[in-house]
Amino acid sequence: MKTKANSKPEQMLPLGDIKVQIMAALPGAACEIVPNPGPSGQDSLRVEPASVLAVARFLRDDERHLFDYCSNVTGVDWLDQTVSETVKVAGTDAAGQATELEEKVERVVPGYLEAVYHLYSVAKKTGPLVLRVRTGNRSDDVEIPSLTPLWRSCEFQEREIFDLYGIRFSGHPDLRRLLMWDTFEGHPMRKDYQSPDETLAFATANGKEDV
Amino acid sequence: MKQPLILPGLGILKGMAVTARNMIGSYYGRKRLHTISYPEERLALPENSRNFPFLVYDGDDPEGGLRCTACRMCEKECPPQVIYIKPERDENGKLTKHPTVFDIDLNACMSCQICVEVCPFESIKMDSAFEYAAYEHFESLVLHKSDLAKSNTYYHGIKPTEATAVDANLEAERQRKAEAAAKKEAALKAKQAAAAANAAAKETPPTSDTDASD
Amino acid sequence: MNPSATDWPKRSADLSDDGILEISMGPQHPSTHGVFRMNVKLDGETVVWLKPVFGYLHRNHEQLAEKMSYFGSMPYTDRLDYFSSLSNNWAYALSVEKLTGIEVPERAEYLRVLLAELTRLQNHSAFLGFLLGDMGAWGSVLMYAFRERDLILDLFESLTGSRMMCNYMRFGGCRCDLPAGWLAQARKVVDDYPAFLDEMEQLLVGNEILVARTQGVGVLSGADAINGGLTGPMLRASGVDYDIRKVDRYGIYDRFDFQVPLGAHGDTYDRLMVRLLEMRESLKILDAVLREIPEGPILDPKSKSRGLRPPVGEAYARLEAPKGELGFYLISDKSPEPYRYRVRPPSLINLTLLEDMCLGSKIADVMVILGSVDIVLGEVDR
Amino acid sequence: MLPTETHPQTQRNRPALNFAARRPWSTLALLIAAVLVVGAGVLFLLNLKAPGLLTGAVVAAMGDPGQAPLILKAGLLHYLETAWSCAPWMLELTSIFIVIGTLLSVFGVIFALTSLVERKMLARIQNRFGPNRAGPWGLFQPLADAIKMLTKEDIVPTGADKVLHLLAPITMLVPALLVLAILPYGPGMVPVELGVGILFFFALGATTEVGVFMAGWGSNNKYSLLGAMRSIAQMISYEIPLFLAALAVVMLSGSLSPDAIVSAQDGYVFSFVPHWFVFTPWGFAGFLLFFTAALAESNRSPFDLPEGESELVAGHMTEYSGFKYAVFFMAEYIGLFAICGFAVTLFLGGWHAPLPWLEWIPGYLWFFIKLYALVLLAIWVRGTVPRMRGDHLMGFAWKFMIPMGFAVILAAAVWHYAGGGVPGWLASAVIVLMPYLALGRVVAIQYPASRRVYRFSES
Repeated sequence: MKTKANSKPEQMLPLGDIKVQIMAALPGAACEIVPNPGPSGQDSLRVEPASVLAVARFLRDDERHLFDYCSNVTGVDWLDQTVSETVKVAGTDAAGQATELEEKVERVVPGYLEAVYHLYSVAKKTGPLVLRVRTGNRSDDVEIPSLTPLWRSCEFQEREIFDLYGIRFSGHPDLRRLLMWDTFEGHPMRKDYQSPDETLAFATANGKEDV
Repeated sequence: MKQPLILPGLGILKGMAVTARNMIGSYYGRKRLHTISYPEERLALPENSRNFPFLVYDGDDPEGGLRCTACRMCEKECPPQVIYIKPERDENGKLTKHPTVFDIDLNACMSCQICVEVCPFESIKMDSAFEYAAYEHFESLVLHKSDLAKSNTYYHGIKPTEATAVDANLEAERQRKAEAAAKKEAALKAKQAAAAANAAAKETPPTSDTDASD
Repeated sequence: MNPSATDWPKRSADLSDDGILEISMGPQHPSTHGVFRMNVKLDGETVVWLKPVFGYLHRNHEQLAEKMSYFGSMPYTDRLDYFSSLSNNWAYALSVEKLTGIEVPERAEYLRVLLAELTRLQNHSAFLGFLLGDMGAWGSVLMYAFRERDLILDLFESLTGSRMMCNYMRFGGCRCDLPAGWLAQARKVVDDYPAFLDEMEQLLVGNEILVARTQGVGVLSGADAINGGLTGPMLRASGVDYDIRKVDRYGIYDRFDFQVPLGAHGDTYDRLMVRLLEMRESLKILDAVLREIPEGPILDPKSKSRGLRPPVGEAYARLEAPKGELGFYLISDKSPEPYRYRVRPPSLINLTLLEDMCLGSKIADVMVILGSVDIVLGEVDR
Repeated sequence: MLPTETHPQTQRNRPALNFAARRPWSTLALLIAAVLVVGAGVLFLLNLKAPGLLTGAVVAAMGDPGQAPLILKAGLLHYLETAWSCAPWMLELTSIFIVIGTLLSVFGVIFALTSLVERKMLARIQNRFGPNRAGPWGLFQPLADAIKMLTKEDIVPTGADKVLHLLAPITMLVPALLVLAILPYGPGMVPVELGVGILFFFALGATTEVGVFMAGWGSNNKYSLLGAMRSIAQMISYEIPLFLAALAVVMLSGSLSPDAIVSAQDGYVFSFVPHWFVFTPWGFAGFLLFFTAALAESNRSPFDLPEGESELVAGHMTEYSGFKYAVFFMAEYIGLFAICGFAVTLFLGGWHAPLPWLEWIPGYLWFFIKLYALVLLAIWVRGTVPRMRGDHLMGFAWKFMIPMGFAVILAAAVWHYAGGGVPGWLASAVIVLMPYLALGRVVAIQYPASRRVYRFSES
């Protein structure tokens, strides 16, 4: 049982350096690193929808990266979260002086839809670069540019995200529903999706009466 | 340049030689004749094969000997949610460790064997009977406790090694519990003895006060 | 340089004139590998327009997984690509292990490689049978392939309990250990397999009709294949050297020396031959594993399957399934159910370039090209 | 690895096999005994009318098996004339009906048998049993299929042209049956003495295309239309090699009548190699050409493009069910028998025995043995070879088969005028081989089939 000590394939640059190179090459691009708290260590690079096409083209064509293979495109639905945090508020304490007061404030973080691209480089055999693109909110502003013109493999996957999550991909050559029939309303994989009519499903054998 | 001799049709002849070999071979030995005429000849299922779950009962009383204690762990963990348990309550409403109703809906059960893995009391095991064809969905394909309960000897019949292993660790479990009970008892006795001893010690010096302390 | 993907498939004829015959192939069609439909426009016998239609077998597996515990989804992964259930199990276990950082004992790693390679063998044999069935060889090759595949399925049944729905891998190892005599039986199957492969090669490789029907049919260049997201034997048939067992070095694949066959022309014949050669490579790995499998525990005792609550975070793990790169992308928010559970289906993404491959070919070729992509509808529609 | 001991829990529902499947040999013996008893009974009853005549004819037939059918026919006619005093025109009519009756019953039985043998042989090629549940070894399977076909509802699609839809199977079956009339089954046993049997055969062969196209066009379905268009192109382009191969034989034997062709193949060389045309170089090439074209003509395996299952569901027969589908099925098989019968007549020496000391077996048995050998060869090819694609099929016919046909005619001429000696053999062999290799290269260039070597990645 010999472990072949052949050349370890080229390691991908750490995300930080890639971000620096992107900022250098595309001054206008707005992207930030989203750390991944889990042990898998796959941090992701969030890019604003406006500059995602330029960043993606750079990542695909630049000699140092050559991410020529987009393996996986995933839609994620983040609901509105009510975040309660303590915030310093100027107020008068019991003795009448103006002092800092700890106060709990409920703040609603608006939810958004997200498309996550996992890019690989077949030429340099380097690991996944996770690209995240977020929409404005979950209702009207759900438009993000499609990356199918750069990687044909995104075509069906983006259609599936449009079908199940409702993200509209601008620039997608053939944006139709992939799995559902065309006259279907609603986007079933959203967290707040109510399936239309429960009674359609036939009753189960033992009709769930309470214990 | 010397073109290789091309004989159109030669490849097809080689292919026909293969089919001829298979056809003649099928008359000699089962390597090239691997189908069996099912209802009459049957393949012996390997021991690990799993089809639908069944409940194991010890001894010969399907009702009393049932190992299942209606803890409803399998009902919670079953992915297609096909198990339905209604635990028994004695007269003053306290849960007894016995299910009155234990149904498995074979229409949706996919024999994935997760119920066996999560059952802490080794009470549900996978059977290898697969001939459950029936005419109605709910009358005959929803197995009730009486249809599900099968004896431990039957379990030894279809899965000998697994059954002996299960019996072994049940035995070990019983012994451990017995020792634990014995140890607890011994500890209790020791505590009582100690309590009695110091009660006696307190009693001997001040004879006047009564033993209000116990 | 990457071809700019914007030049949409080259349309050969104007679709509006009346010489065009539009027929819909499927979903109920003798050779579309399950409920798969294609709307095809024909100019005479040549294909001028082709749009696949999906969704007939959509069971929203991903939404179910979001309502079920991590452990509860494991049996459902068997139903994705029901021809290689053990690879699906391993991919899911791999991504949960990456999400939670659980270690896998040595013997379990060997068991996983052993079962994954056996799955690849029986999957490629079944592929061979179906492709020849599409070409009209009346099921002879199919029955030979199924004869060998049955021996492997019997191994799976005696180990995992079911032939195709194995539900065998757990997070951190495998469910149960090998029964007595299993290794000897496996050794016998692996030793007899080359005889079947030689028989298949004698039946197929030189056959003029097969050669005429597959060489030059459904050609794909390497660059198009990479850009189209093709993976697995489809990609390697176009000459691209990309096998995830060699790239990611997951499991213990770097301990075995096996080679990766590469095609040169990227047509259906190369896809057939690459899979045949891949089977021989798998046999090499199996031979080594059967010799070196160590004793020891198969499941890390402290790894919990039932009430698993992975830490907040996300993970994407992938492996070389028989059909291509099968990946699982999990996002966890510390609750027992995954927040987002995504399967990267190789069959669906390998179909992206189906229209590019079929344009200009005959209607009989469409069946052969679809056969060479080797799709399973359970995985396409999820 | 096939332990078949039964499993404890599956004792419950174990249906017993029916008697025929359990005891095949005894069932078969019972059947044959029943047939003999019934025949003897009928014979005895008829014999009462004119004692000694019928039994005499049967005994005479037993004596000389070679001419048995003719003796029986003559005996029957004589019996009818004496016992029932029928008028001469009645006798003429009954003799025609006797011949038609025997032909239809013999080929009917062979058709039923072949539909079973095909499924059994294909099954054995594919390592499985094949039908063995209906009767001993599945012998009643054709009966079961017939009943199924007859009881199935006969659906005619709404938009279909009713008349065409009904006529199509008939126009396919009738020519196939007619061709059976001119085949020489035995010495002196040619149902219809046509001086131009070969011409008659090719004239009728052409009508099956009309039947296929009527089916395709009549059933108003896209798939069947595509199937019909394909089959027309295929059948016409394979008619020509068929004709060229037959032409060589007609040229050599100097006559168009099958009987003369069979008698031209009489006698033995070196006392054990028969004079069959197939043992001459041009004859062997001609036979291969004829048989391949025959497969294409009857839509058999490598050329079953019109009803290519994987693409066109069932080609021109998609919209047929029930009795009409059974008629199509029968037409295809009878067509195959007819064309195989013709191959036997032209190249395999009709009813001649292959070896002199085998002459005691009656001629007509030899004819059917050779015919069935070719049918089994067709089934064997069907179990092995994938289907050809449309344009390859056409290219193969026009670019390979027809040039080879001309080469065969040339080789036959050379063989004939060289007097059949060794130089003649060598010359005709060369004339056949050279185009074979050259055309092989032409086909290879046109469809580049490279022997490919596969490299492995170095990592």
